[in-house]
Amino acid sequence: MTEPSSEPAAPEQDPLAVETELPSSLMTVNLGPSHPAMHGTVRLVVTLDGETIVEAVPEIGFLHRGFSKSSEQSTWHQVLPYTDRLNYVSPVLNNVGYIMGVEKLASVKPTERAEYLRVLAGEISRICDHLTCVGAIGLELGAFTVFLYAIEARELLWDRISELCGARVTVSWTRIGGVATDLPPGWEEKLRDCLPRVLELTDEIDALLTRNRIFVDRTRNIGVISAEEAVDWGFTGPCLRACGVNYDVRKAHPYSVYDRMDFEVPLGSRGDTYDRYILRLQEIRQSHRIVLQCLEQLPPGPIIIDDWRYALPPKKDVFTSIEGVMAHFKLIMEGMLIPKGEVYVYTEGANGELGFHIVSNGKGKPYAIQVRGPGLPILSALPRLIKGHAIADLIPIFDSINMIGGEVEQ
Amino acid sequence: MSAPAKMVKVAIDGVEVEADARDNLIEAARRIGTAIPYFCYHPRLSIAGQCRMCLVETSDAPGRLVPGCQVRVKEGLKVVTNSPAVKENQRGCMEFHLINHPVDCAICDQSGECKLQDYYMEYDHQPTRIRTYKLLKPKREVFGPLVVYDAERCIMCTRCVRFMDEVAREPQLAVVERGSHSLIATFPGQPLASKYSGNTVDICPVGALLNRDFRFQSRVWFVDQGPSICTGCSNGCNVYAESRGDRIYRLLPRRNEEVNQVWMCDDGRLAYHASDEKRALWARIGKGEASQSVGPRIALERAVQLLKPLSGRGATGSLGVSISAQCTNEEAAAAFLLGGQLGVARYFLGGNPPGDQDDFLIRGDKNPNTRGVQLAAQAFGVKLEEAAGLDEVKALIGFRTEGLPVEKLQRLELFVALAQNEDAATAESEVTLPLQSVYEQECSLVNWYGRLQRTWQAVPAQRGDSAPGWKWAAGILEGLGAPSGLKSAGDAFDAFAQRSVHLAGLTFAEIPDDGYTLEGELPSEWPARAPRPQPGSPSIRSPRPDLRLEEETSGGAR
Amino acid sequence: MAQAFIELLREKLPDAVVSSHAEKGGDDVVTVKRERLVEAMAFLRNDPATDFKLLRQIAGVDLLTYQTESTGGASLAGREGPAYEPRKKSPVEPRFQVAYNLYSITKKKSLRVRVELRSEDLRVPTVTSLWRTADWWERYIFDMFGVQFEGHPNLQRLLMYPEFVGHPLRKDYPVRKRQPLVPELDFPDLVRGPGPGPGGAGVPMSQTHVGRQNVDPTTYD
Amino acid sequence: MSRLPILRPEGNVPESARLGGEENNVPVMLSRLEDSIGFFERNLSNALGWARKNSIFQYPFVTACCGMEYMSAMAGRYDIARFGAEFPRFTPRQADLLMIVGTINIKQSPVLKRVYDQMCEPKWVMAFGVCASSGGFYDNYATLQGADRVIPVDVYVPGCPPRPEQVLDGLKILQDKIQAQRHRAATVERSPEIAQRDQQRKSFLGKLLGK
Repeated sequence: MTEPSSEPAAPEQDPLAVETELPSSLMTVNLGPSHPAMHGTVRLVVTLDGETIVEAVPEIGFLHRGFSKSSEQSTWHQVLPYTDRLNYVSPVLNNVGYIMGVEKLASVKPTERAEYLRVLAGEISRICDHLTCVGAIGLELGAFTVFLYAIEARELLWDRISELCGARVTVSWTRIGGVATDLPPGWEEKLRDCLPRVLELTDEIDALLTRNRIFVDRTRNIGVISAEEAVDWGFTGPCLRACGVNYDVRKAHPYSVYDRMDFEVPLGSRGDTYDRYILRLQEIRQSHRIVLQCLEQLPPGPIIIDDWRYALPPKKDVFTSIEGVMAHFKLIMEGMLIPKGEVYVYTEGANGELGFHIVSNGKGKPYAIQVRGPGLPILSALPRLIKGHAIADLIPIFDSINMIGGEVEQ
Repeated sequence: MSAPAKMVKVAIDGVEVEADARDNLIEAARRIGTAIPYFCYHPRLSIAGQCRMCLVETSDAPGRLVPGCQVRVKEGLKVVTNSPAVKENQRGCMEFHLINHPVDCAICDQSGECKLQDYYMEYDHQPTRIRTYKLLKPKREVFGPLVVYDAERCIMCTRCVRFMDEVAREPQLAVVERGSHSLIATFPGQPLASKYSGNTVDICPVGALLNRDFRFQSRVWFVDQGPSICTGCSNGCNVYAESRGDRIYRLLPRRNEEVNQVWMCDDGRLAYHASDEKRALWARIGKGEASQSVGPRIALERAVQLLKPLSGRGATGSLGVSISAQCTNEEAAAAFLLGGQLGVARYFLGGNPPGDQDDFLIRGDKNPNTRGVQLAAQAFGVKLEEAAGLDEVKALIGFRTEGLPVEKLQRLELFVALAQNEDAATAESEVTLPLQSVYEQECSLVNWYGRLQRTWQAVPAQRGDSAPGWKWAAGILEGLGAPSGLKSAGDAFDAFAQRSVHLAGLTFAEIPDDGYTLEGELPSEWPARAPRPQPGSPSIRSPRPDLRLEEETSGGAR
Repeated sequence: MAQAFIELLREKLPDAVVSSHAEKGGDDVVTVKRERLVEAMAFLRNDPATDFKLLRQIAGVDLLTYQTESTGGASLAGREGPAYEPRKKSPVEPRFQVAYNLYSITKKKSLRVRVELRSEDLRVPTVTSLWRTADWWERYIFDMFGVQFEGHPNLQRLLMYPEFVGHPLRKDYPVRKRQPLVPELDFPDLVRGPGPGPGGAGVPMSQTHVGRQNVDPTTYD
Repeated sequence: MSRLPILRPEGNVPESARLGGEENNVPVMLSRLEDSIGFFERNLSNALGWARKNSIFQYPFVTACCGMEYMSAMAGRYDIARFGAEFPRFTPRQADLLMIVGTINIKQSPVLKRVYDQMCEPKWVMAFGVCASSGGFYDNYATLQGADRVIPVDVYVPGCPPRPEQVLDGLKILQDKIQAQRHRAATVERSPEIAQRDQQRKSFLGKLLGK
């Protein structure tokens, strides 16, 4: 990963600080759940010694909307919209993660084209997610331009996503054994047209922030966590790799067609806010590479398996034959009868390892389903990350771990 | 059933099963949870072997498939239910069954509980290979008052024909025509008028026979099933009430070998209408034009205010309590408690007028709990009178208003009604407190031969101000300054059971799900075909078991 | 697969392992005794041969209705019932399972450690001393299932509010049983169904789009 | 189909909502005097409405997925600033419009209520997305079935999440609503003193106009 040339020194004692010990008492400040300086809906009870954070107690649950309980009331496919809204910045990745679990239970292998399409859309989503995170860091450190650039790049990709999946954000696009829709005509060219623009915008963000003195000072050596500690806290994804631990599910356990993709896993060294930021920029570029490779390798063929126990029959059969209407009817009203079993399936979400713990009792609805949102362990370490820093540093740290309420609070 | 079962060992898919020698292969496989699919087989009907869906391989006939419904188990038999040949037969059977099946799922009431759908998904799940037109047959043939027939959907399993022959013993259905043109029909001029015709709809595995009462009312997956007891007559058939919101959509028989097996009568199927229509919904005071809904609290206060001055006068016979035989045990117990507090000396038994009776499930007494109310009266030591005695009282509390003579009510100075339905009697009441139906509350009932059965809250939704009768009575008692301590149906039942010799030592929670028969109540005469509790069965409970135990231990040698 | 690690665990703590099996799709599951959980987990985490340094998730499963639940299909077949035995099934015991999904970054292996709990005794020793991340996951399981983690430094609800009564992910908690914190306006609504009034809580899914119960029919024209 | 009665405890209804319906109740025939009074008042009201609708300060109460589309609506391409909703104020005391962006669950509802109560009149509320409007498909133990069970809502924007165009449309609808409502210096339920003062002014104006 690139190192900025202006290497800031480690924080040292200010020699001019003559009187560091002022008689003072600790102050407790309540940040959130709706606070001007916070995004998301976390409540932080911060104990301050002057400007320095002595202790912070996060309280979450302000976006808990019963993902597990609602999913248990829904058929296997009806769970998909709920997964969209876990990490709502990169819904396709959630869709893929969940549906892989169901396919694992049902021993179904999706078609090859569907696998490529999943990787393709998933990586686009990852780019969107990282762009949003980077934009938000910029925004909340005062760089509104960065935010506008990031959102513009995201808009370009969301246009492609909505052409492909039918929705900008909540796509519910995967299906058991495949995906819902194929590439629309001319989509590839459109994507090839807009990708350079996205990269260009990413480069501009890079140019605006990476060597920006203010930005570097605000992020370098802020919120440092060591590799061992990060693992202990359950970090995964960019936050873990920023500490130098090489764990990326796409490389460690290549699922889908990631084993055919040529990409690198960027690694940080310090585990601070700056590394987490720069790692995301790097990952945008790597994801861009994967997207291009997917486009090149995309094989022809069906986008969904032809097994009426799991995949909906074509509409023509539904309208004209009793077999089709029965299959359609049972799949919609009762759901796919997924064999009994219990799986933990894990994929690389945008913020880290996205896990689904799914239990099936052989019926049309999941018996139990719980999600490992990558953000939850990371957020639980927030007190550890911000301890000892100034309260103003809370914001970049909080942004850099990219807490997404949907996946953390389910 | 009475003779001890002879057990044999068979191997089904390599798993050893100990099965009753009278079992066929389907039942033997069911013991270990292996499903052999079938359409035409029914455990309570004769074997037809029509559908060919249950063909399996056995060691007795290598290389051939034998029908699992027809072949009995025998010692050492090896059965294979998942070989390629069996699977291929099942797939082929499904394909044949679906050749002429119309594309009806979207408008068919059966869809959602249709065996064709279930089995298609499990055993076939292939596209159609038929490229020709489907055979057209009569649709919407009205067979009788409750049943409508669609010949296109029929797979000719003949369950309905066999049921009418063997169980209902009114052979009103037959198979006519041949081959793919065959269909079920009634005889000319003879509709399917049996009182048990609704059961053919239940046992029909597909959507060919449909209940006209339920037809197009609701999709089956939108209704919630709750266990309950039919209130149509004193037989107390076990039912499932299927409801959505506060409305019941249909009643279906629930299995109870000693009451109704798995059947019920058509009148019972329609019995829920009484709890759906013309309900007394809101607690109100005043009668006629002056009546107004005031909510439960004020209505209760009013009732207390009216009854308090009378509490001393009960003994003189001017205040009476009327208890309908539609009341649950708990309501009856609460009524007697209330009467006792008010010093009431005269109690009247009301209820629906008697009706038809047969030798199977239909009883002439059209009230679900006559025996229960009588037992409660016995327990509380009071005498129940006929409604004729109403002339002599000046004030009356009515626990359910069925069968109360209106002209006598009009004479009364005060009438307080606890009523489920609006009728002529509630029009005369000064205070009307709405009651929940049996389907909406936890309660217990005693049927005509003394079987104590409990219900659950099968329809959970709250309807108006309605509440169980014991709750209203407890409210009045509290207002009178004599708190009864009735907090739940269980409390009310216990108040009854403690006083009754038949129920002594029993609590509400201990009533088994399929009920007890109180032995002392068993009548000597019995209808010819009606299911009967087996002597010595654990579901028979004798009065005062502790006493009986003593007798047996001391005089066991005799 | 991670069978080798289970064997290691068996060798090291032979009396801690209750059973082990491989799920479909390659998940290895080992069920350990509750009393020996911390010991077994410490071995799995700290021994260089196993090295499960990452605790991914703690999941809970409530098996209350695992066998008896019906989704509506084949209900007809159920009604007929087998000829010889009553249909009612006894509740499942042990009712609760707590599953620890572990991962070894160095060995690239996953393992699920499971503890089974009977409904009358929902206590599990905490593993917060081994993994810091267990803190919130255990709070989550406590919140959702009511499992008591003994020795947890701060066992409070994670997602629900302290006023909440019950544990929502238990199968016997009604899906729509809401416990409002602010008095809600309960107005008749054709689309959304009833508010939190009587009968509004715990109404089945089928009712949500009907919405006419508890509403005086005369309020509509 | 006739209107559904939406029952609200009177104390909970903002001035804007109470006033909104009055427009329809103005009698068609006006006497000259009343007409003249209405003229000033109406023009003043229109001017105030114009000013208010074009300078909506929003408070984005962002909780969930809809926040992503809120970002889009705010950023360069859709640019909600074009319609006068220039910049989000992250404190309720400076905001006119409370945008409830995302699911409100029961734990959050006291917070939402307090934020609403902290806003100064005149204030408007937009339910952004289905969850805020009706709870959406989160019909379970955790979720409030629409923000309007706790606070009154002026505009509902459907969509899960709504596209930015829909948000802009919702904003335009709100602007129309603001424009159409009657703005006054005092509340409708006037205190007796104010009512008396108004009466005096009326008679004074009557004298002035020679009557």
